[in-house]
Amino acid sequence: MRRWFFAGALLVVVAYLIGAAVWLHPFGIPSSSEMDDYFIANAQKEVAANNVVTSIVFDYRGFDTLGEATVLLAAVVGVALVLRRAVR
Amino acid sequence: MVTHAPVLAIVIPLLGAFALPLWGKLRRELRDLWAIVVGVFTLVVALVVAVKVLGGGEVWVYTLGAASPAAAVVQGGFPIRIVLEVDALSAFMGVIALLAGIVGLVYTLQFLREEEGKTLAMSLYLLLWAGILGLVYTGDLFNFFVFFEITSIAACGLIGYRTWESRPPEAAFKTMVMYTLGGLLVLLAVGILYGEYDALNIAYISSKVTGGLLDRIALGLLLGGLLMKAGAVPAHMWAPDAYGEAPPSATILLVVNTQAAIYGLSRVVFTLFGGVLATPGVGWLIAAFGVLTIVVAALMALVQKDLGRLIAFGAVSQLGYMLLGLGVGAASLMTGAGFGQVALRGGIFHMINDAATVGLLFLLVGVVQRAAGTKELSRLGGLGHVLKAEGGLFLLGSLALAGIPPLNGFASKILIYESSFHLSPILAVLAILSSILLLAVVLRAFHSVFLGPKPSVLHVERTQWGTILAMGTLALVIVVFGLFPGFFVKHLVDPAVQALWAGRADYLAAVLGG
Amino acid sequence: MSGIGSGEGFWNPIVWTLLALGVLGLAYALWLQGRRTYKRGTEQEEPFLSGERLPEEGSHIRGEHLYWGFVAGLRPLIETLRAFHTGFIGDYIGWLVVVLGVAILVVML
Amino acid sequence: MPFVVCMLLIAIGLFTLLVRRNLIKLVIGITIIENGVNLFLVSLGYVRNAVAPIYTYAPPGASRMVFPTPQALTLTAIVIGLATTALMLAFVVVIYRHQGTLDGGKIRELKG
Amino acid sequence: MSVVVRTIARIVLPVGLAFGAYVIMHGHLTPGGGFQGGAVVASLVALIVVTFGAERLVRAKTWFSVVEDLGALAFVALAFLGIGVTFFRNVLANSGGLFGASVPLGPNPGILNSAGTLPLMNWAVGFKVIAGLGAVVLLLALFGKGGEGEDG
Repeated sequence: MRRWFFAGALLVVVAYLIGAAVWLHPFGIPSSSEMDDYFIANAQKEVAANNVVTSIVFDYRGFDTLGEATVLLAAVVGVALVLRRAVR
Repeated sequence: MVTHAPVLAIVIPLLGAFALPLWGKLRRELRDLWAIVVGVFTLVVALVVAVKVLGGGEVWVYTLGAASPAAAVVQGGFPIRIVLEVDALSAFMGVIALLAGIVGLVYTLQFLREEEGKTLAMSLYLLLWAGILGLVYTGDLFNFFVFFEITSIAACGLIGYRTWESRPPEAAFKTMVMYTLGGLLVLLAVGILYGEYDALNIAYISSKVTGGLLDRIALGLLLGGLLMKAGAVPAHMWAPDAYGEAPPSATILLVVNTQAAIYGLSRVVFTLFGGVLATPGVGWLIAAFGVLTIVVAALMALVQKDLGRLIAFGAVSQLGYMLLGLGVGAASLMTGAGFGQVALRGGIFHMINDAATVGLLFLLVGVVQRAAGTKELSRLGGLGHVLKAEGGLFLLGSLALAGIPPLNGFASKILIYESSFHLSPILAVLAILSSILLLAVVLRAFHSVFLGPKPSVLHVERTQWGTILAMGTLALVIVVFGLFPGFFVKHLVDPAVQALWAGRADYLAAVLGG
Repeated sequence: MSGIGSGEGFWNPIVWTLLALGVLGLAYALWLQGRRTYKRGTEQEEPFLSGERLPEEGSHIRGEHLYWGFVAGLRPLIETLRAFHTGFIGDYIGWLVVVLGVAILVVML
Repeated sequence: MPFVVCMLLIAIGLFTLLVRRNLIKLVIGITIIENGVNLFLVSLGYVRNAVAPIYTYAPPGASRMVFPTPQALTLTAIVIGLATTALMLAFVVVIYRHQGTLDGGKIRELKG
Repeated sequence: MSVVVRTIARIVLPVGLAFGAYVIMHGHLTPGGGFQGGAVVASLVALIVVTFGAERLVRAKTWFSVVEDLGALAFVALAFLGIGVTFFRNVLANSGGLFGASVPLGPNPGILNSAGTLPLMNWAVGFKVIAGLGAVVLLLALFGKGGEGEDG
């Protein structure tokens, strides 16, 4: 009974996800591109880096990268905390 | 430095967490001193943000890496960089995070034991604190996801702190699975919105969003992920596990972490999709989940055998009240009915009340566990002979949790009752009945822990001054917020309500200009 | 300063506290009225436990047994809810999917 | 069509989570969902007949470049996924040490 | 592990180290960067664990955690360089000094001394990822072998 409930919900979710995939812009032809056009056109001038992806990762969206480094540090600290010598 | 206050409020605890293990390797006193210094600096910086935003009524925009903090958009009128955007609601959540974070830090400093990995736990604590502050201050969807994951990982590391027992790792694993799934749902929604509008800024997407099929699917995914993190029944089952098994010094921040999810929910419903929600369906959905949460969690709390888990179910029930207030507000947003504002006022005011009340109770659970060596209700009893002040604080917290006047829980609950009665009387009746049930639950906990004959074989430890200080602060908040709700509603809550109810245009204009 | 309006009425804790103190005082006055018939040192002071003798060292109803009747009355509902909290991680995920499905369905309306 | 494949990957991951009981397989299921989402993100930025967004020795004839933002986002998301996986596996190790089983149906000390 | 594996691992280790350093160093010019190069080097830690046993690296664990904290601190410090303007402002780019060379627009061979704080951040993140992933691999490999965990 519970299983059928979950299966039905899963079907609904998957149906909508695939609907979203079909409804999205055709693969390879993005519908809007202003932010990325800006990056491609101006990143080389503003950041002076040839690799646009790196200039986004460390400059335009550097705060995300700080968060990402934080996540990694939190995971390492968490693993060290969980696997530490259990004194007790 | 004042112009950089929003980002400093996030980065200072991060910096503290990065450097804390190094200090711990040198000397433990230096580490504790460092934690205090970091806490004080964060307090000062975030208070600056709160005073300026809540007092001045402006939306504080800080663009990271731009030529000036206010230069959020480039030629063409769209933002490209990550923008921190602090409006009154964010500042209010920042105040809650500050209150809980400072109190929990003072408690942590004395409560945790060295041989149990105190340095690592304190580092994770600061990371969780920074994550919550970032979650409420950010104005960028992907950045929101990143902070969502920071809070998830730091929280789960803290939940699994007591690895020498078998239950905490289990609770931590289950919570981790749920948090990760929720985060992935949020990420998927961010991806869909990015593919549609080629933007990640909340204000910019909000100005573009049309309410088509894709937008609705993204909204549904965001709602699913955030409702899970907000602990809505039936996806709440991780919450009692996590709250019940986590070390009490971290639980107070876990509760605020859950409230940050409710903040995210309100940001999504009122700001991101605030312009296109033509039907009250979303509001009804949140209100229905809220009432379900209230009732189910209160009933489950009635039959718990573990003190931590009992309070944890009480806390989940409190989260339901916030969801109810938010849902009623969202349902009446389109009609513009006045009671929607009252509901939001109640729901938002209840957040800070809940952080104080539930936080106090969890801190007391820690004290009881340390004193008696167990959390099982059947083995506790008679602690009131030894821990008199703690018993009084527990009674105070219990009554506030159940919403007994004149404590703070009542002040916010009455607003929620009255406004939800307008939407549907059933909601209000169920909420009131569950509140009575909660009174029974917490009195049962008080009765079985603190009353009864004096235990003979029990080895009781004294409570340290730091924990007393932390709990006393929360008790003060409970009493003062209960006796003078008008003052705090006017200066803390009402700006946040206005930011949700009518502040969408200001929120967009602060980034996009014009 | 102290009260808050709720759209319908208002709530003022100071006034409420004063009223509560007044009512408590009234109750105390009423209680004083009945004091004359009360005799110290007789069996009137002893708690009455259906005629049972009181244990010497005192007794304590443990937390599990408080509200026993109430819980027993609600047994069908509570047993359903307890069975609902299985503690199985697959069910956690399943209910998350259900919440997600409901959310998407409602949003699509 | 590639978007549909990503969504199917997510569906397979969810299905795995619902029908498998082994904790390691749960972690694998989450990783599958993660990969589906990451693939979805990175495929959002694909542009037909475009080159990688790197100017070092870029082909002189290419006029368009693939969107760089999804690649940056995916990089972040991958590292986050790695961190969560590591932490979950650590918890699995500790749970196994305490309870001696990896069957999710038996690891039910927190119920009711 | 067998002699064959150990011999080949001894050959692969310096090559992998050099490749990782290359990926980190040229992050602002070619595909790659701190995370990718760090992951390359961290996989060498896994190689050592598999080939020579984790016990050899017990003492490296403390160093890994210190290096990780230092890497994270260096990253934040580099972000703080721009606090005169805004946090994360790339003040070194196009400044003419260290890593401050401007690049010609359009396709070009690349100038190593460009992109401001990006190469420095790449190094900070690279060390952080090496130490972080290495620590995770070591902790999981050492668990239950006596030397697990850290005291405090």
